[in-house]
Amino acid sequence: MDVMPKWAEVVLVPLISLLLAAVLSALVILAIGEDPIEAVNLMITGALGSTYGWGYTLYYATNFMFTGLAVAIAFQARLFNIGGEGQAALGGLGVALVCLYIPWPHWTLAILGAAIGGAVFGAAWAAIPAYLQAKRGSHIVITTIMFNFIAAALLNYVLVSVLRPAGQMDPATARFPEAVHLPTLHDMLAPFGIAFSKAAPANISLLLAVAACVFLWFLIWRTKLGFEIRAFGQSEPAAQYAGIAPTRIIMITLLISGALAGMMATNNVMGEAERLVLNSVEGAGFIGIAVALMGRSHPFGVFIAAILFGFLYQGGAELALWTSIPRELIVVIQALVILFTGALDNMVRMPLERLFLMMRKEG
Amino acid sequence: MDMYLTLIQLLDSTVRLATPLLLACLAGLYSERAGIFDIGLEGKMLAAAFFSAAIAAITGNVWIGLMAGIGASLVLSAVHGVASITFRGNQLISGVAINFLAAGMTVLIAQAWFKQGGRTPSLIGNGRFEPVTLPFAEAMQDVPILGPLYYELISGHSILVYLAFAAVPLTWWLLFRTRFGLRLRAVGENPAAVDTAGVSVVGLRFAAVAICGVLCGIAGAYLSTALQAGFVKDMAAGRGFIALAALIFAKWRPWHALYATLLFGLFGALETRPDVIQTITGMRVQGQLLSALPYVMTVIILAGFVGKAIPPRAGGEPYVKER
Amino acid sequence: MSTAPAIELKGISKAFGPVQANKDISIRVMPGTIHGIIGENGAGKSTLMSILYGFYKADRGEIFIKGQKTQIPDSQAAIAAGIGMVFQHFKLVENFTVLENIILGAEDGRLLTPSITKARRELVQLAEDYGLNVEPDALIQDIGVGMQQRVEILKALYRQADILILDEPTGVLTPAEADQLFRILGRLREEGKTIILITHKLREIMDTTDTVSVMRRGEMTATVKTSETSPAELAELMVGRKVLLRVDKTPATPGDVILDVKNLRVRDDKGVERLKGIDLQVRAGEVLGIAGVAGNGQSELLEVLGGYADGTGTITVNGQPLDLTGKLSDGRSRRARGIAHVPEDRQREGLIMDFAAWENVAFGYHHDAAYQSGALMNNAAIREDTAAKMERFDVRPPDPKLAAKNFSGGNQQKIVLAREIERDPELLLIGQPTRGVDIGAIEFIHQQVIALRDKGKAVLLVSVELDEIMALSDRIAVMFDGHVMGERLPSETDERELGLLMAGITDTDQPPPVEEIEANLAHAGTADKGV
Amino acid sequence: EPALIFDLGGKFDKSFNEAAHNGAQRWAEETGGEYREIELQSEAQREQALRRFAEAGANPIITMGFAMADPLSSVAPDYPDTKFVAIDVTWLDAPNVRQIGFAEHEGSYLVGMLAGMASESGTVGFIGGMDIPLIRHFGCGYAQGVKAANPDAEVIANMTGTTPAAWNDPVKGSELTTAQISQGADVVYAAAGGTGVGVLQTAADQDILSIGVDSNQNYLHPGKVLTSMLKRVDVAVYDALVAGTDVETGVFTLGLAEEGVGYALDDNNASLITEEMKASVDAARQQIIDGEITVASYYENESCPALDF
Ligand SMILES: Nc1ncnc2c1ncn2[C@@H]1O[C@H](COP(=O)(O)OP(=O)(O)OP(=O)(O)O)[C@@H](O)[C@H]1O
Ligand SMILES: Nc1ncnc2c1ncn2[C@@H]1O[C@H](COP(=O)(O)OP(=O)(O)OP(=O)(O)O)[C@@H](O)[C@H]1O
Ligand SMILES: [Mg+2]
Ligand SMILES: [Mg+2]
Repeated sequence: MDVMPKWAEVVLVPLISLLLAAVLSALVILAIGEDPIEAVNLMITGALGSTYGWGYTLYYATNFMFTGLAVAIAFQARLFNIGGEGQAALGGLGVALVCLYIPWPHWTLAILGAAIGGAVFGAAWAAIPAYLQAKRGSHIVITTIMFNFIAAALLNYVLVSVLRPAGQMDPATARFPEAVHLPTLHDMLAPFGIAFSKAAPANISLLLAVAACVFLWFLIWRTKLGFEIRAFGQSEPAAQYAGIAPTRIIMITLLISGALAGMMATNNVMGEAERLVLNSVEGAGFIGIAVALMGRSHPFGVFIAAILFGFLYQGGAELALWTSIPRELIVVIQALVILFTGALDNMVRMPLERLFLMMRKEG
Repeated sequence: MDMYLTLIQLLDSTVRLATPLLLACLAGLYSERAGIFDIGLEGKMLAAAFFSAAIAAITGNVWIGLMAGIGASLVLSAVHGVASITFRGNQLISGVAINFLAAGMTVLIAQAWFKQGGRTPSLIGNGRFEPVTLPFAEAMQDVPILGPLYYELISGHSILVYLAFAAVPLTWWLLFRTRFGLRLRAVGENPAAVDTAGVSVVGLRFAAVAICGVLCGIAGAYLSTALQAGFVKDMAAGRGFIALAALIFAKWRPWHALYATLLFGLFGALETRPDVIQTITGMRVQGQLLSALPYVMTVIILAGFVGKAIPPRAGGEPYVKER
Repeated sequence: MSTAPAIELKGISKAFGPVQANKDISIRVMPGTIHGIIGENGAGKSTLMSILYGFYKADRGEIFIKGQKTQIPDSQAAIAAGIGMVFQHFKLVENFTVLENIILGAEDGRLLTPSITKARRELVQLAEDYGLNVEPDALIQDIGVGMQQRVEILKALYRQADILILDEPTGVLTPAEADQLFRILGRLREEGKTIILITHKLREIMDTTDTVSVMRRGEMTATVKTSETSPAELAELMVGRKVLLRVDKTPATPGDVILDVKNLRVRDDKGVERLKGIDLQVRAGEVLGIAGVAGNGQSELLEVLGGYADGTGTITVNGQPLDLTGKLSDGRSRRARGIAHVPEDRQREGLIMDFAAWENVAFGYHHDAAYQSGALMNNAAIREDTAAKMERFDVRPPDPKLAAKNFSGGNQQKIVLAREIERDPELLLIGQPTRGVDIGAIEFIHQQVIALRDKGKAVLLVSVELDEIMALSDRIAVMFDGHVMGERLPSETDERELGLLMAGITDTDQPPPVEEIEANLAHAGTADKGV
Repeated sequence: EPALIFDLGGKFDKSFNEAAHNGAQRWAEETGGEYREIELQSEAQREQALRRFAEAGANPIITMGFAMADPLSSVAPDYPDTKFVAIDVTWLDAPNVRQIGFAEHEGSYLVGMLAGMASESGTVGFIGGMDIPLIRHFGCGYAQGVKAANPDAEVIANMTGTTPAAWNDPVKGSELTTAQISQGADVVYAAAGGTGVGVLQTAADQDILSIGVDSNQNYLHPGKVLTSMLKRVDVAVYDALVAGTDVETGVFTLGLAEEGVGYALDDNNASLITEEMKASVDAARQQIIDGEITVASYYENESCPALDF
């Protein structure tokens, strides 16, 4: 009994919202004395105008897909996992250990090993808050915030005092061996005769992220577990009536969530930096929250939102590179995009609905 | 070391660290008690910290600065209100957006106004809140036991600290002893009950969000004009999130909010005094472990002693009567 | 006509998006009368009353109160016009006290204490005037629904309403509570107050109203004097066809014992014992009805049997014991043992309101092999199965993809029944099967229960409706305060005897004085924490 | 056209990056030249910025911070005709990179001596930003200087935190300062970026002495800042810009001898530094240059003889 046709809901509403955000951003750019049209131009060509730009956009998007999915799956069970940041950081540790201490013969095996390592470490970091939520009723929001801080301290210790090679000032691990070097989009597309920028960091873990989106879609909408997670999220009393154990669902959901966040490390740690540095997650865990919310906790929505944020990141980097616009402008633009597409969507939807209702009555 | 004096110093530091948390926590309490979740506390504090410092720097009057800080925080509150009350948008998203908006805008404007790299000039003289010396503090200074307690711990804070502590009983009274409080709590539990009783849900929620803005404004001003003498980018440094954690910890109750934020403040104070920890435990605490300590302690306390926190029932959901 | 109508509505229309809930409705209600409104689920009754109360705004139409044209843009205006409303789903703040709920929005002055003092005084007066006893300092979440409803009525009276709207007030009340409610309504009418009563129960209409209006699909189809009509006529006006007002059933032919409960004890999460040693048996091919005032342990009985509360004692099904604690004491294991369960609260437990009908039909049975293809769920198969079930159970609209929340109460209940009964269970647990459901749907639901019994299955029915218990059961057990007070055959008992048993009085030949019965009932009421 | 890549702290961090900014500005004002710049926002942008500037023909490209070493090692070989200048990097094997390291421990040693001499209580403090080896390196040199001036002195050291927020938390900086004061410290040295603003402020408010870092911060609270440990990033950047595409590559460590590090003496702190203090510090400076004193480096030893972390 929807008022609007589905295409309007899925395409028109976000598009108009984005437009509004763009208009407001343009005003801000004008206010700081720059040319908005040129800025937009620069962002679009910089992020989407070349394979190089795409390479960075997709690299960032890969990170956001993992963390966005992590938040999204937890949301399906009505759990608010703010701990993506810490879980991804621990995932980085897992990936680093796997890459450094196992002599991988080939990257194909290494990426599997690293994905498992990252997932296990990320899941382990989610396990304690999950257990506390399920068994002791400790609020997941507080515990995951705390675990982000604890993760930062732990990684600091590990990188400064344990894994840092002697004589290196940089608090980071040694470089991973050449054998675990992941193919970039350049390497992957070359056999097909497609020239893709060599310099961009987007790599095969993009496919892993896309696979995770598809996998999660199947999990949520096509499996018994997903059915149970959604049911639990909608109504705990009903779930109990149906014989769905809350403890089990909370644990499993948050472990999957933590594992997804941890797998992000295959992209930023293994694919890009090829070593583990301090603060390798750089807020992607928090962006994941925005991505999941904007993607309405749906894997495909997350996919789109992640690309949008990848675009903003890369476009913003180009802007900072070629203009004197302060980098904080990008943060403002992100804020406006989040606000208009995520929170003020009804401002667009309500008049549209009225319009469609009128058209229906006349038609 | 003089254990008593050390204790006083520790508690003194606790009070300073707890004050911004307490103000933000009470701010969140009003909003969430009225059913509007607010993870934008951090952003509001930051915006207020900037505008109060900026205007205080320009006018040389910290009170005008405070008003400006409150005003900035109120503007962000209004955005949150319009998004989540008027347009029934997602409250979490709106909060996230506000945090980003504040983080970016403060630096952008600071750079445009002062060209000091997102900082304000240092505040001097009347541009900042000076410590208040309470009556007889000087005279009592040398009285054993009570002297240090009164002089060091109770006296000598900025006026905003006393304001924050006074806000606790005031909040309690407002929530539980006035008509406004009754309605505010009701609208967070069951807005339909308020609506059918002939009271405006929207009006109440906007009022709550506005109070939240005022308190966040004071919290931000405290950071930049009382604790510090100027604004530095990102200076809220996650305190808004810790305040949120404290709010859940306190189960949305004013006095518990005081205890929770004091506890967080104490952990923060202990972190600055590894020597005290060493004296008490007899162990030297390794640096990174020390940084993690407040958070580890919180988790342990949460898991061990605090039961399930049940949020206001209508929290986070926009009030929709027709769809 | 000399006096102006207390309420006159002219040409009220209201649409929710594409749904036309009210179409050009006009109605007049004379002062000092009780006016009934009946109609199928989703006919638009609640919507119309919500408009009158300013909760919704009409798209078109005019409202006259006592002859004056009145704008009612919000509830404030309705209250000012002297209108009070008791909603179908109560609008109370659960963790507030009774007093706080009553004064909410009608406080005197900015401070609470004086308001509360004054309200407490007035409450005593109101309670005396109308026999509306409540505990002013009890929390809403701790009192029974009957008491909650009294609070709602007091809320209206405290605001000096002289027009009172009650939307399905008896849906959740016990017969005794309902009787008491109607006594109160009678007294209010004597005071000159005007009352609008929405109900699905024709007997209530016939017993209490002066006039009655019938709604169908958003339209007002008839308004008649109660004295000039009959239940059968009303039912037909409502549903558009003849309705059987009695359940047609043959005597039972009970077989082996299917369910055997011995010394069952249950504690709730506060540690209070809610079942204090229950013994029960249900045989194949019979319906055992459990009568009782809500909150006397019936819910806990269903929960333990359904696998989502722990207990002690022994329960066997077909001679095999059931786990009462631990991993195998859950809904899934129970279903595997052939126990189906229609829970008391369909919206809270039985359905996921945001799930589509087909997902709800799989709900609880989502492990069924027929619903899988490999590691994935076979959604197409579930949808097909759902369409078939909806067809057989006459669920309207028969659209498997529609979300549960978009079905009317009666149709929601049919979805739950279709899911549970079509499993052909050994034992059906069924709680409050027709609560809030219109008479057309009640007829259908009763037929399905009897049909299952006639297939030789065991049915355990829990209902607070004595009519329903009497009509469906082959044997009746009465529960009070966690005990079974006794068992009766429907043919050898009557409502009076059952009512006494429900009040905890076993010596039904020489009942104690009325005060003692009421005290017992009040105790039973407070034991209930919301149904 | 040269280019300058600031580290994550941003060009207005009041210390390290800002010094580079000042050096570049000075060059621009004096020569009327122009340069490109970017403030990094993420790790992945390090390599990106290098390549983009290199591809656009920027030369030389100046990078700030040790974290650029790794991306430089992969980018520099791809652009052999471009000169790179890497500040705080000394260990790369790349022919077209000018690598400049600073002997921060030596500069810190000198300000440590001043602290040791200025302290009346015999207790001095050190407040670091994020706990990383570089900051320990600062603290270690400082502690050695303190002990050299006053062997009985006690050094209290605290780090602000373990996340990047530790660079921008003046409130915590204040609280740490107060804590050190209550433990008896009457001189504190802040090596903590924006957090240091809070340290210097609180020291001034509570009437003890503070020591600034990287740039000359004496002017922030005249008469209250004992001195600042200078790390002449501005000079290094300025020199590189002046040399332009002819900049000499190789590894350069700028210590006391090269005037790459030092302590600040100006009108603002003239009254705080007595002749004796100046004399003994300058003597020590000469001895270090002459190799008569060696200041132990945390980098080389992974531990500090004068301070536990
Ligand atoms: N808040 C609402 N939003 C959208 N549609 C609604 C809403 N409330 C009711 N409707 C629609 O209006 C119609 C009339 O509903 P209403 O609640 O008035 O029925 P009713 O006669 O009270 O039914 P019942 O006997 O089940 O209580 C329904 O078909 C329903 O789809
Ligand atoms: N918010 C809503 N949106 C859409 N439909 C609604 C909404 N609220 C109610 N309805 C529909 O209105 C009709 C009547 O609603 P109502 O809440 O009165 O349920 P009901 O049929 O009376 O069930 P019950 O008596 O058991 O509560 C149903 O079709 C219901 O699905
Ligand atoms: Mg209704
Ligand atoms: Mg109904």
